[in-house]
Amino acid sequence: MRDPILALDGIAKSFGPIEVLHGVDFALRPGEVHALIGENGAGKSTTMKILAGYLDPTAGQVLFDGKPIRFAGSDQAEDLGIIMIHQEFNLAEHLNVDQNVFLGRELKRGFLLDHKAMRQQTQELLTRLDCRADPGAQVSRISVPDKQMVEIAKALSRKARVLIMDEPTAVLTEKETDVLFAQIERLRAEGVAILYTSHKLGEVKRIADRVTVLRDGVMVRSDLTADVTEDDMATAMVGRELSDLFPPKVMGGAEPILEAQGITVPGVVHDASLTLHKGEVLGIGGLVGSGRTELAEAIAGLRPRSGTVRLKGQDLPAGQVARAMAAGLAYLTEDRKGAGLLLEKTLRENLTLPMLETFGRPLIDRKREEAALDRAIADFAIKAPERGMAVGDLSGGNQQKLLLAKTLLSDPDVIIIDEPTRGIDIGTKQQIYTLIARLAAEGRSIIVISSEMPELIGLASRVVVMHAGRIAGELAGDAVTERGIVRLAMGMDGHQKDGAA
Amino acid sequence: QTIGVSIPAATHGWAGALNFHAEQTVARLSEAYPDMEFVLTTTSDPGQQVSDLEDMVATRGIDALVVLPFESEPLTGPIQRIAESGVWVTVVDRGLAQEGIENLYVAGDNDSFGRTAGTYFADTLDEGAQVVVMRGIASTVDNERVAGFEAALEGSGVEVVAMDHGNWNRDTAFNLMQDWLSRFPEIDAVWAADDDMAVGALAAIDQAGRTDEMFVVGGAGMKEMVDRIRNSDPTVPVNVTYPPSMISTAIEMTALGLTSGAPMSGDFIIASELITPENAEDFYFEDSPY
Amino acid sequence: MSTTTLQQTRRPRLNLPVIAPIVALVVLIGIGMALNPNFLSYANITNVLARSAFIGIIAIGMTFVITAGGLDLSVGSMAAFVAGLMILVMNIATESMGPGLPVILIGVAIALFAGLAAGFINGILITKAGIEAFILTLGTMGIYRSLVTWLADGGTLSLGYEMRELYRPVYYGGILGIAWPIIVFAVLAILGEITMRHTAFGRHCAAIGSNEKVARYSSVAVLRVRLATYVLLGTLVGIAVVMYVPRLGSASATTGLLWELEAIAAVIIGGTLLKGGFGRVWGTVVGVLILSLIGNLLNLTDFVSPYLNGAIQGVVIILAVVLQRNTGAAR
Amino acid sequence: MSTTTLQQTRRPRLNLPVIAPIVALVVLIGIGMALNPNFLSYANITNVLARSAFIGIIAIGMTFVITAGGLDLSVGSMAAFVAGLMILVMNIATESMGPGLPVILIGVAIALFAGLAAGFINGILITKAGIEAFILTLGTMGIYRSLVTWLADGGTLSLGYEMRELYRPVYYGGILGIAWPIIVFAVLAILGEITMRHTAFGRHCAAIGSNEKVARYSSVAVLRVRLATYVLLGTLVGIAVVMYVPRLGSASATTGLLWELEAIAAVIIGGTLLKGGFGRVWGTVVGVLILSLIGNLLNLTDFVSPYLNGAIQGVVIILAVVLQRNTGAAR
Ligand SMILES: Nc1ncnc2c1ncn2[C@@H]1O[C@H](COP(=O)(O)OP(=O)(O)OP(=O)(O)O)[C@@H](O)[C@H]1O
Ligand SMILES: Nc1ncnc2c1ncn2[C@@H]1O[C@H](COP(=O)(O)OP(=O)(O)OP(=O)(O)O)[C@@H](O)[C@H]1O
Ligand SMILES: [Mg+2]
Ligand SMILES: [Mg+2]
Repeated sequence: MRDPILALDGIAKSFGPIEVLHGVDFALRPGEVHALIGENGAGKSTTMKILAGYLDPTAGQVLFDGKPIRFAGSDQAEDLGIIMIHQEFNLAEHLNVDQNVFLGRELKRGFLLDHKAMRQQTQELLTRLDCRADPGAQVSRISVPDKQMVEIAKALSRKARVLIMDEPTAVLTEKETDVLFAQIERLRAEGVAILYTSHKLGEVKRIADRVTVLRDGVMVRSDLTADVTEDDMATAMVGRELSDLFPPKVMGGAEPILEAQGITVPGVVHDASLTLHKGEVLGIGGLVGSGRTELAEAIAGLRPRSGTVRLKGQDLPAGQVARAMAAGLAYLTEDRKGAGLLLEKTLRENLTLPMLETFGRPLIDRKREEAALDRAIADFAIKAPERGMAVGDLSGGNQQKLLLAKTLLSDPDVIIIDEPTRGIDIGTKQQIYTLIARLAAEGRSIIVISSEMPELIGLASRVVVMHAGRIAGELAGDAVTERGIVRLAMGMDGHQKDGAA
Repeated sequence: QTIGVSIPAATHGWAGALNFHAEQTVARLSEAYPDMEFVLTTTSDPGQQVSDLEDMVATRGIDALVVLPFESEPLTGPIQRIAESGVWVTVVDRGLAQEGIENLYVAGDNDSFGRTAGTYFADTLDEGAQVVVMRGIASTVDNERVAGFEAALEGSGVEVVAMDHGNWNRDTAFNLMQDWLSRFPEIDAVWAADDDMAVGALAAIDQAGRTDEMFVVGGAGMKEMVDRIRNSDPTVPVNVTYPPSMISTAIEMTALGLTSGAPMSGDFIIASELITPENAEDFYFEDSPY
Repeated sequence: MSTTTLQQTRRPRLNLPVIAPIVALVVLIGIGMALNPNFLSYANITNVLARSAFIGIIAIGMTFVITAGGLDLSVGSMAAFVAGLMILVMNIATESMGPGLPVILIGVAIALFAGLAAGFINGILITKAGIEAFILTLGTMGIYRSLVTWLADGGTLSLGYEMRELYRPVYYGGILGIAWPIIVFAVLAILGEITMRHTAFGRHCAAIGSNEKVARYSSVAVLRVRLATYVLLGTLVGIAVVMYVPRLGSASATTGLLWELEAIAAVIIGGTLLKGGFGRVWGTVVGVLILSLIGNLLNLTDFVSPYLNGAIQGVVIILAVVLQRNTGAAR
Repeated sequence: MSTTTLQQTRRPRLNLPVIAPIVALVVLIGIGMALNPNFLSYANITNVLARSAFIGIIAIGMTFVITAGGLDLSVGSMAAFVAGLMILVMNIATESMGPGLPVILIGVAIALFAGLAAGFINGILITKAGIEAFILTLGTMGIYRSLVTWLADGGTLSLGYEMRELYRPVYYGGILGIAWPIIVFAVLAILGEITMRHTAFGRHCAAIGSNEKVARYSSVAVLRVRLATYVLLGTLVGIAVVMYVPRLGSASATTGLLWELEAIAAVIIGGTLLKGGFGRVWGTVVGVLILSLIGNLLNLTDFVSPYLNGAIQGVVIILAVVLQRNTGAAR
């Protein structure tokens, strides 16, 4: 075994009075893929940021090539070849894709920027990642998974000796994950040390050489991946045995509650229709960019659209979110940071934002808000070191839980959840699945949009698959299989609507 | 034939009156001389005034220019060039930095404006009397007036205890006066170098209930002030003229010079007069907005 | 689960940013006391507070506009225009119905309505036509300033003598020795603070200023709330004018000059973020008082040269903010 | 795969925002031609372009500051102060060494250095002391304005007669019939556009304005770049002064009044985002020309009342922006 290139020795880290890492020892070796797993808020991102020079440890040492080092900042770490992909998007929205990829390390010809070279190299990187985003497109206009691929491209464009990736696959589908893993394999062969986190334990098992489990800021165990099973990992993370991930499916009634007819969003969704029944969990599958999010947002009144949406027999006007919400329709966005949460605001302010009117008029009843937050924290196992902290300082998974709590606060009859468990640890995932099943059992109707195939299969009794902005087909009951979904998503089964077009 | 008129924008009462008179005169003369065109521009800084003059020459082809320079120094060069191109130039109020550029000069006398007020203070007040002075917007005009005022006080034993800029603005003057009233237990007189400021000062004195203690002398002969003098208000005993209507005189004489060819050149200096209860009637103009 | 960690910090530690602008204020008051014994006199304090009221009332509205990510440069000229209009209408009304309380009521109604309408125009053009607030209000600033100059024919619009006497007490009078402008300012400040902190409207302003998209996705009526901030500001300008006109009974082209800058400065000194997302009305009040006090202090003392007043003012404004930063970052 | 939907929006349609401000400009020029045949005369065009140069040069720097998420309200008074200082020093130099080219060179050096230093002071206080740019530059605006008033003793600082004659050609002269200010403005505009679009500095400004944290994480020297924008702006103010002083040969308390607003307005009319993240220098140039033309057009004709000039100006500014929005949103 080669000597570690980057290591932590007795690292502790506190934010204000709260210590989140308590004496972490850890080592990364060249040519090894090391997975760091743990519950939401366990301290994975914090550990990684210390490794990459973004944060200073409160105590302990960072060792680079065996020698203690104190990074003056992330630039110094980057100069040494330590590159990190952040869990949260780290792109300047106003700039183009290629401008972001080369930000801070622009290619120049003499004094001036070499636009052509940068665009070309960006294109090459994206092609290598099988990403179709246009290098000249403004980042604010590309989709969430594309942004993630751009981030990966940005990291790959740097000459890395150590590559640290914080949940790179959370927003990717399996196909893109495969592309990413191929790149990881290549880097491993080149002798790059790779650190990687994911809540998808299957992936960890597949790609990692070594897996380290972090729980509540302490390393609980570190093994060769070959020696442990997924179940072992889950148990070590959560600290208890996990039963079946998915609860038994709930069968919906036959009474339609939400009917969308001929929804068209120019350029992205074409003539899509679907029906949701009372008490049903309906899945929407499809590849990245197939228009699932746009369809959901159009239904929820967040985008201009043509076509009709009927909720409980009542027409919902286009472009009026408040009306849709008042009628009992709630939408959980996939873009947590851009559209979901106010990152500088506290948990309480975020939680009650959509429903403020119900917390007292004209004055807001602070006590009721606090009570609602208490409930949300309990129901969704939100782990916040400080109650009054800014949401942006929560761990990624806990932000997702808060967003879920916020969306469900209005007690909606119909819930559209776009990527429900993005970045959520396996223990909480199970809780959320149980919650979804419970909501359905209570007679609520749920649409789940997910890029995680097992999630669709495990939760939904019926799955609608989109391809290139159209509904490619529908699967129900036993026909809901991975193969079936993939075939439709790839546009291989020319179904009714696709064939007609 | 075209006459260009360039004056400062109505940023305080006196300039407002100037605008009023200029506009009235232009309207009147446009009727009297049907073939004569007028271009009236107002400016808020010297740079813009130069731009306006450039535009008049380049696009309106003016034959005569009536100009009240915002500041003397910066306008001297540009006006000189216009004069050299053969355009008749009438300068109003603020003389240019160089002699002999203009054909006609119509002006008030800032030194006399301050001196007249100062002389009144020196004559009326006892030795050791305490006076506060409100200056206008920092400018050459203001400097000349204050210099005249101070020169007149020289040797009289009247003491100027505070002096600050009221910017020819009622509100600023009001605040300033309020604070001076808090600061000085005794004030015998106020010189507000402009009637707008006098209005503010009087309101503050009135509020403090110290009307009997002091008098206020403003300047430029605002209607309300003249009215109070007319009625022998002890708080407003006198005023000093600085007629904004001088712009009318200037425009009229220029127009006359252009049409009749009569020799209209020369200097017309309108010295400041002291308005007293005795002569106040002569300075009260019912229709004037000022 | 992790409830143990939650409880321990429920109450924030002694909140430094909360006291910071107050510290700046206290320092200024201390300087004032040292400079002049009359500084703390009843008359001086009343003067300073009463004259702060106009800018103060406007700045309260500006706090909401800025918190919601907007800006309004037109308030100064808007105030001048509303004042001019109010005086004009009151003079006309006096002619036809004689001086009396009804004329004042008409005037007040006109001022409030004109302010509201002006705010509405700004707001609707910003929200519906989507014009950048800075540019739009720069434009309306020029327009209102022009209109009042035109209304006044370049001069001054003055309230008739009898009406002025009748209306005077609204600025100079008061109850229990407290002048009306101070009372109105205080009441509006308290209402403003409550609105900002304890109502859905205030919360929505902060949400919009923080991230408009998140607000929209959370079914906040973004355009409506934003429009409301401008209407509120316009109405407050109207109220400020109602308190202003009785002071000197006149309005001219110079009325309200640079009030917009002073109001915005007060808001920011008070700790509201210029980029929006966080605002506090009480901070704005402190900011207004700081600005007023600087002027007062300068008038109460002799400096080297009156030309340098502006420089001292500038330095103190900067120091006030620095002090705030160092006592504890603004928020 | 799903390439069909993708391709159709890959190439943006004919880039409307690019031509939008130009459309506004063309409309204004059309109006000018209709109003007065002399509008397109060589003299008038030279006049308009040359006088745009001061604000224009400053606005180029302001584009960088705003793009990087900053603001500078002090440029107008800074220009006045630098001009005053320059004249003062030149007068002193003339006394000791007689009029001549060396005096001009000294003056130019002083202006550039003073501008650079003033920009540096603004920049360092904003970046290092972390004072909100709006407040800091509001403070320095007051300070510089005071200082120039004080230097001029309330009046005007004027260049000695001989020096003025010697220095005049820098504004009024030119080569090939093109006036120097126009040449300097054009060269700086082109350099500015290149810097913004084709250098790492310009790119970094946009990145900082878009998301400071991202820029920092991408190892952009955020503080250094931001400081550099203010220094650049200050230096450009110095250059503007070098072109300005020969025009009037003097500086006073009113020099450069409201230039800051005009410069900021030009930048925003040009399509730069006030909140930062995107800027374009050529747009700023168009914005400056639009503003200059409005003033020129008003002088070309007689309007109802000079009092209403400001109103017309306001309306046109708003219309220019609306036109831009409607021809294709200024992104
Ligand atoms: N800047 C900060 N200020 C205060 N607390 C913070 C800050 N950053 C992180 N924390 C806290 O530190 C703890 C660890 O967070 P971290 O982001 O490392 O978790 P994680 O293991 O990456 O979780 P996830 O799987 O949800 O991403 C969390 O409780 C988080 O709220
Ligand atoms: N504002 C926008 N402007 C232009 N194109 C957009 C915009 N928003 C989304 N798109 C494009 O529309 C297509 C559909 O995106 P959408 O987000 O609906 O995909 P999806 O099926 O939900 O997949 P995922 O959620 O995994 O990204 C994508 O190609 C995306 O790049
Ligand atoms: Mg994390
Ligand atoms: Mg999606």
